[in-house]
Amino acid sequence: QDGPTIGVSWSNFQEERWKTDEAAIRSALEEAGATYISADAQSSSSKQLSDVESLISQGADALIILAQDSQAIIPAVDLADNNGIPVVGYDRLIEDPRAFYLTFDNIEVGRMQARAVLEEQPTGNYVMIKGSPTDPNADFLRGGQQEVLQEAIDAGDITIVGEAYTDQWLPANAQRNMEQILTANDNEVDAVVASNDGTAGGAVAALTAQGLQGIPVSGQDADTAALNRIAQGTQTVSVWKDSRDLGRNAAEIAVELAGGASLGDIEGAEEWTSPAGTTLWAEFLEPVPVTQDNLNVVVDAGWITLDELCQGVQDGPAPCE
Amino acid sequence: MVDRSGTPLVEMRNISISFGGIQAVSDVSVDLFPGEVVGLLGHNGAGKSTLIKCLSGAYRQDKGDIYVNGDKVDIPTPRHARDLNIETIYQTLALADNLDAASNLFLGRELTTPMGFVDDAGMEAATRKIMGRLNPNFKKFDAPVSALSGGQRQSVAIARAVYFEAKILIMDEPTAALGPQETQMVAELIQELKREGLGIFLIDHDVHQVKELCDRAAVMKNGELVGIVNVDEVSTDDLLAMIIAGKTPEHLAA
Amino acid sequence: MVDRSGTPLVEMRNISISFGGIQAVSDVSVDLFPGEVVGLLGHNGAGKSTLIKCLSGAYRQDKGDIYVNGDKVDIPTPRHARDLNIETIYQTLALADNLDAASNLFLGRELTTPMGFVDDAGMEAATRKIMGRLNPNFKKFDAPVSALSGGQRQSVAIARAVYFEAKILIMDEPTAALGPQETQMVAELIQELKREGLGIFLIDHDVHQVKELCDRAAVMKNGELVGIVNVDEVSTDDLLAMIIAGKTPEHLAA
Amino acid sequence: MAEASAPSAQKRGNIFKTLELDTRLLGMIGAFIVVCIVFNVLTDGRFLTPRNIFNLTIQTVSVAIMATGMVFVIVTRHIDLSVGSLLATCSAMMAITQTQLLPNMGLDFGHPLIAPVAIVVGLLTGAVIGAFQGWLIGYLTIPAFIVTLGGLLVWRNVAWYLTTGQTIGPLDETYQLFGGIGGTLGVTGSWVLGLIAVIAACIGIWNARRARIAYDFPVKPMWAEGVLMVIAAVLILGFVAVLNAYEVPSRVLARAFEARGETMPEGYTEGYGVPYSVLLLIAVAIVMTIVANRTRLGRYIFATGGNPDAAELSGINTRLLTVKVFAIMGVLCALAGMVASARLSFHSNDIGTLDELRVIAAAVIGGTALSGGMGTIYGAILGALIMQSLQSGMAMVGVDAPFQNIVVGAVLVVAVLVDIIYRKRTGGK
Amino acid sequence: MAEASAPSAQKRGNIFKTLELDTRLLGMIGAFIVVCIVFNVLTDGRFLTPRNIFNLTIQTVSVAIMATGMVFVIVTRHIDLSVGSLLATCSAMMAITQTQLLPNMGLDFGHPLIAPVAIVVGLLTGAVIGAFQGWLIGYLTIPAFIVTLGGLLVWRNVAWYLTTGQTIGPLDETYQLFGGIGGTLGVTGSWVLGLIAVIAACIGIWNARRARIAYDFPVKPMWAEGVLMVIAAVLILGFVAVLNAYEVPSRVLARAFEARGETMPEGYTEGYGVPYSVLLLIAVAIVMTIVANRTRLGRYIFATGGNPDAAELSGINTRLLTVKVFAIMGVLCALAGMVASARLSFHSNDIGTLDELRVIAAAVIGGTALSGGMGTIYGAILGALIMQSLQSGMAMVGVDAPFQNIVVGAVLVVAVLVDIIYRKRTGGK
Ligand SMILES: Nc1ncnc2c1ncn2[C@@H]1O[C@H](COP(=O)(O)OP(=O)(O)OP(=O)(O)O)[C@@H](O)[C@H]1O
Ligand SMILES: Nc1ncnc2c1ncn2[C@@H]1O[C@H](COP(=O)(O)OP(=O)(O)OP(=O)(O)O)[C@@H](O)[C@H]1O
Ligand SMILES: O[C@@H]1[C@@H](O)[C@H](O)OC[C@H]1O
Ligand SMILES: [Mg+2]
Ligand SMILES: [Mg+2]
Repeated sequence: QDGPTIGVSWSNFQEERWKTDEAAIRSALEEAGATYISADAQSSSSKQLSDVESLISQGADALIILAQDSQAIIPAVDLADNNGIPVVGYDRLIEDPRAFYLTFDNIEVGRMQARAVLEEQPTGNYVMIKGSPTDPNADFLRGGQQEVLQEAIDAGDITIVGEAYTDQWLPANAQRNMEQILTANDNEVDAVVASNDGTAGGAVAALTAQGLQGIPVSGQDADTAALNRIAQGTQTVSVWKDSRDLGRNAAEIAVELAGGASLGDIEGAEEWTSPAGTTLWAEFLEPVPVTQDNLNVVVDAGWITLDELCQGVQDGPAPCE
Repeated sequence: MVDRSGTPLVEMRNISISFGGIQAVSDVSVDLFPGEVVGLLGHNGAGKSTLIKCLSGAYRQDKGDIYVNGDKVDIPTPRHARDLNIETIYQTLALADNLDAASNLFLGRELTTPMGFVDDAGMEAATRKIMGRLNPNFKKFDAPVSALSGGQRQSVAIARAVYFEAKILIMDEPTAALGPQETQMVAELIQELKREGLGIFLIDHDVHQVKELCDRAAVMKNGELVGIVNVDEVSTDDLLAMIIAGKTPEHLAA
Repeated sequence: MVDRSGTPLVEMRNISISFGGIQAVSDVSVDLFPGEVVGLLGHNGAGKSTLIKCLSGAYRQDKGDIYVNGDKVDIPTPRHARDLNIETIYQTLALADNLDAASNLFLGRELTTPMGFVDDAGMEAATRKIMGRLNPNFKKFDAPVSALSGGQRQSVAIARAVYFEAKILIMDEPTAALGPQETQMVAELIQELKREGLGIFLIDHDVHQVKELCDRAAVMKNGELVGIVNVDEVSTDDLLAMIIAGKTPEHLAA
Repeated sequence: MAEASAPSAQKRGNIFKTLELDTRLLGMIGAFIVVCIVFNVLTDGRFLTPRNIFNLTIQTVSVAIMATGMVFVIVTRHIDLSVGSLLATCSAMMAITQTQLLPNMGLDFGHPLIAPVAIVVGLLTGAVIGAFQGWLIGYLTIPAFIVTLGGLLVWRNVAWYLTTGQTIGPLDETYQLFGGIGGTLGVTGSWVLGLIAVIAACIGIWNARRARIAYDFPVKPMWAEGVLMVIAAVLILGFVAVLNAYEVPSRVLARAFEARGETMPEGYTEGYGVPYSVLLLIAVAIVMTIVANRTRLGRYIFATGGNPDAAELSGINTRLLTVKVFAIMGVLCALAGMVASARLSFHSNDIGTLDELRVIAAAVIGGTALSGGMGTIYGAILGALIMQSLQSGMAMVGVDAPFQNIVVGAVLVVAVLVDIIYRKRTGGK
Repeated sequence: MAEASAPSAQKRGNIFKTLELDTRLLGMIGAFIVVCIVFNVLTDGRFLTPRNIFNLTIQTVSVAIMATGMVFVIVTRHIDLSVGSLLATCSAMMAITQTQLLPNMGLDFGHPLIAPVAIVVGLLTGAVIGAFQGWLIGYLTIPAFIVTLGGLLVWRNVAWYLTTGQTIGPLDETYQLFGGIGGTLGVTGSWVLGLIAVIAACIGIWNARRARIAYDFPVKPMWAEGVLMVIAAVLILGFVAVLNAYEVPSRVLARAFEARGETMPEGYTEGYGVPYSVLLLIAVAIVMTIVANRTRLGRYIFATGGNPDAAELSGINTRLLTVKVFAIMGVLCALAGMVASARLSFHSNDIGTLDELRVIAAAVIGGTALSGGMGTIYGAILGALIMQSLQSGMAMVGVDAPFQNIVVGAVLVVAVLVDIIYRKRTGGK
């Protein structure tokens, strides 16, 4: 093959969503005649640096990096730069102007989660199920959620009665935390803002045990199981970051950059300044909150089959009726 | 007198075994007849234990063959030795320190209740009986053997080997740690087993005891066989001379 | 004859120790003078090893006191015993199986080069010398002691205790696993150490040997002291009677 | 039996001695009670409510089931780092069997055969993988640490491939009964069960006495046996009473009535009783304890752990034994996977992550010595319960996750220290 | 010395025997070479390029440094699960010392004292925490597994609190020199170092011979000693040559010239040479090997591992020894943390995560027996290298990410199996 070789460094492939991203990147690269190579850092920023070194040793012409850590990845960017290889920061921020930043806006994701829950349940006791304490996205999300809820909190409409990080984003940990919060509050809980679909699943399992299923619960990633829960009415919202868009865009940008384009040449690129003050070229994709009102979106987009979506749903919302 | 006209119970022929190039046993042949006690003598490190471990399945000889009742046999593991009715008291005793005396005595051959569970009470009862014969002072039936004195441990190891119906018994310094009374009881036991027609290999450093208990004595030095003699035809000094000098006086060869 | 007029080298007074409620040693008193060998006799499990372990720092008595050279001492660990020049040959030998003979012999007291590194060559040379005196057939200097025969291991343990300038030597069945020649050499060694003025506690089941080597013999039964006798004044049968029956014939009490 | 850490269980207090209770057990129960009381104070009495005790027991089940198997593994001087991953593979097999394979073969969703078939598939998977690892360890003599470290990497990703990385669910309704709160015996059922257990315990104590008398062995005084029986009865019935006292939330009841087209009578209440998952754990505990103490297999496991050479020389096939031990571990991983995924009501990719540490820790806290030869099943279960109480208690107190971990780590060490000191006090030298 | 797994190293081939090379070492090197060759074929020769070899060595350093300490820990029959977390705490201490504490105390960024002070703080932290854990284990007799499992939870989160969960950096420039590619000896320096090493090796071999002759012990024939010296020289110089062959990218050189206001001559090249981090590892390896083989401390470590009771009865203070061993482990964690964070040029929260498994695996692959008493420093380093080669190699072959892990797991097991089979073939019974 004479097209460029694109190296992708994943942070932790075990999380459900990345396999869709991978498929999208792969197929876009194939279209462009490029070769796909990859490595999985298994949640370790040190391993990720080694991974990038070996991707470069293998002759990658451009890199797509899903950074485990937004700063500890900088030596990898140095290395790429020294060898004249462009870098696309994928989904998570890389705090370095030499990397192109392509993402969904995570703070916005947090806002969308809180907004959807607040709309359903404008008053009462809230529980915040946060992400992994070691993932910077967890705090971005939490920040966005707080922005939306602040006003209602200040007004005394809602009270946060429980808040917990979820080690490793594990659903089982979220379930246990939710159970303990319910016990501590004698079930006086009216809404749950969970930071992704896995933790939402754990929270819903704990709620169901108390007959509380049906109170508003948020999530993100549009996991199959979560969309099914939305159809069933046990989850309110899953913020859908269509990773196929993200993947395709990343692949296209990487190929362009490998061909010698400069960061600013990329279509849709804008200059953006990170909270830490780094100015870099970025492109933001719009996340879509999926609720019972717009479940059609995911089916129409071919993200999920109607069967999967409506499994076990009786007289649910469109398109499951 | 032992009848040595039939097929021997055990015949070890030209056994050699080495560890890392160093010859521990070289070209040793020895046989054993039913109702006979053959003593194995030799200095420390002469190769006695190594030799009999080939018979007990703990080691495998590099060269040489073993015949039991005239049939050539292969003894790759201790289990195979048991199947051939060969029982061994190892010099290191080979006890599971965390288990009690009864569990050790029946290890690998537990008594079971009709429902297939191990019958601890039954085994303890049997253990009390046999230990009474070997060591009347023994009372620690519910302690792990790690809490026993050296001699008590040795008694357990002896009991284990003699309780089951062995045809061939290997005893590697069985009385080394025993008190005088306990030693005497083991000596009587050996006599009794001999009468029952067992063949016994007895490794012992005490030439008096060997003269008293054994029919023949095989002496080893530095891994080689010095000679095999009828104990009736030699004095203890002859035996000592063989062990230390490593030569069989000509008039003695059996 | 041993001079017993001065302060004894060691005095153990009214020592008691129990394990889980079972009395292993109860109220035993025994003393030892310079240049004297005191034999400890008794059936298996009588409490001999447990008693001397209080002196060697391996156990701590529940009751009773120990005096060394007339001073009351506390021996909480084996290190304290070493500091009092007490050396012990344990029945279990207490060797680090993964190390070679020289490393075991010098364990805790390694020779070092001027730069502070352990002097392996020097220790091996010293080991060769002393083992030559104890066990002329011993040649395995670069194998871990796990590869040694039972008697070879025992030789290493003996060498370790006698190499350093002990004042008090405890030997728990030192010749149990030794061949006749090796046993003889240890016997000679004991005589020599005695002449040098050491005090020796010797645990041994062989009453002949005790009569030959010891000045006095203390007999224990079921944790209690039966009596202490001058060996010159008793026959081996007297000793056996004490061990088995547990009573000192009246005319014998020392 | 001697294996129950007898060497250190000496010189006990007088009553304990007469009752012949294991000081090790008492020490651990003591440490556990301290933990509970502290949390109860910190949570204003919420920790020791029936509801939280109920939660605790079901949260413990999955790890506790595996911990019983880990006891055997560690007693034979091995280790198993692959349990979390193996759990994931078994869970994935069960999930795809029930949501994809069987429906594709024509069994509709909700068909009563789905759950049992799926479970059998899972158990087989666990047994085969476990046995395979045991074979590598026993016959090819590769250290267990290496084999199961390899397994940790391999099986987690095999699970990933089985599900192509997707969360699978919702799982079959019957299957979900094993998840905990969704499937309980109910009040009456639980009382019946409790009574049966009390009777069985009394018969057990009595039979043991009779056997000793038959052989003329010394026995405890009658009153001591009586006290033991009463203690057993109080513990069993107390436990049932607590689980029964946890009432089904009225919302749940109301919905149930609604679904049946009835209306709920005023003031109607219902208790949960013993969850099936806890029942499963109890069954596993009993079977494993019997295996440990009353079968040859168990005897050989402890003998091999005490002195592998002696076991081999005694004619025990220690290689095959290793295969069996790891096969048992595999089966228990499958059971644990069933409980874990039924509890979540779906199979997620990362299920069981880090469970290897929890399971080994439970066994070690429970007194299993890493040097082999010593350990008890009940100890491992208590260990799992202590670990879980720490974690749940912290979650309830509502401290930060990072701080929680610090406290859990510290309390873990202190709890074991308390146990050690207690045993030194009461035990021998 | 006997500790080098002598019991199994028997009956060797003739040449090996005369050369007195350790079959264990040869087996592992064999397994390593097989891994390298296979990957080289699979990657079309990219695996064995100077560049990748350079990468491999610097990737290995951090884990290898800790693995040398883990050998001591495991040899004394303990385990340390806290190394990854301890690394994180030490790294956090060093990071905040250099970016916050010292600058606040008036030392400007870039001040030459910053790096040394920060490193000393880190080493102290490691030593103190390690010693504390050792005290809990040695004096309070809490099992090492429990103490260090607690440590795993505690220190990771202490690190989190020290940095309030933030990534800290960029770190001091001098400090970063220890990171790998950023700090190398250069071509000339490396050759000089290589020559010194060769001379030292020859003198060492010669002195050992002289000592044996002095005591009239048997010695190898002269030709064998000569062959050994040649082998040593070839290995050392070959390694230097490979690292020198990896050239600095021309962009980097051009920039450097530019910065100095010069222009780069046409065709100018420069090699990297030996990185400081690798130098550090070599120094650690030498010191630890000397400690293991030539000091009392090392002797006592192996004696205690071989038979703790015997060691105690021989008058060794095994409790204090435990404290020392864990303190050494702590210091090595700090060194490893220094290398790891310097390499990232930041301290990140997740630094060292799961390193405990890697480090223990490296030691075990390197022949350290979990049952104690046996292990070698060079083995552990080779083990770390094999692990790293597997991971990097798999990443290079370019298969699916989950599949990579499956292969790494499987190859790990196979590599150890190859080693075992090789040793059985050449070794004794
Ligand atoms: N596993 C082994 N590895 C290496 N060498 C061994 C091993 N077992 C025994 N040897 C060596 O083989 C020789 C014979 O040992 P063996 O145990 O057979 O002697 P023995 O005659 O029984 O001596 P003892 O009377 O002391 O018990 C000794 O030199 C011993 O060091
Ligand atoms: N660590 C221990 N724990 C429990 N009981 C012990 C322990 N050590 C010894 N005993 C018991 O104490 C008693 C005395 O044992 P000891 O070893 O002192 O006997 P001994 O006289 O040396 O016997 P032998 O001649 O067999 O060596 C025995 O009944 C033994 O079972
Ligand atoms: O999409 C989420 C991602 O943004 C976060 O970083 O990790 C968990 C995922 O669910
Ligand atoms: Mg022998
Ligand atoms: Mg004794």
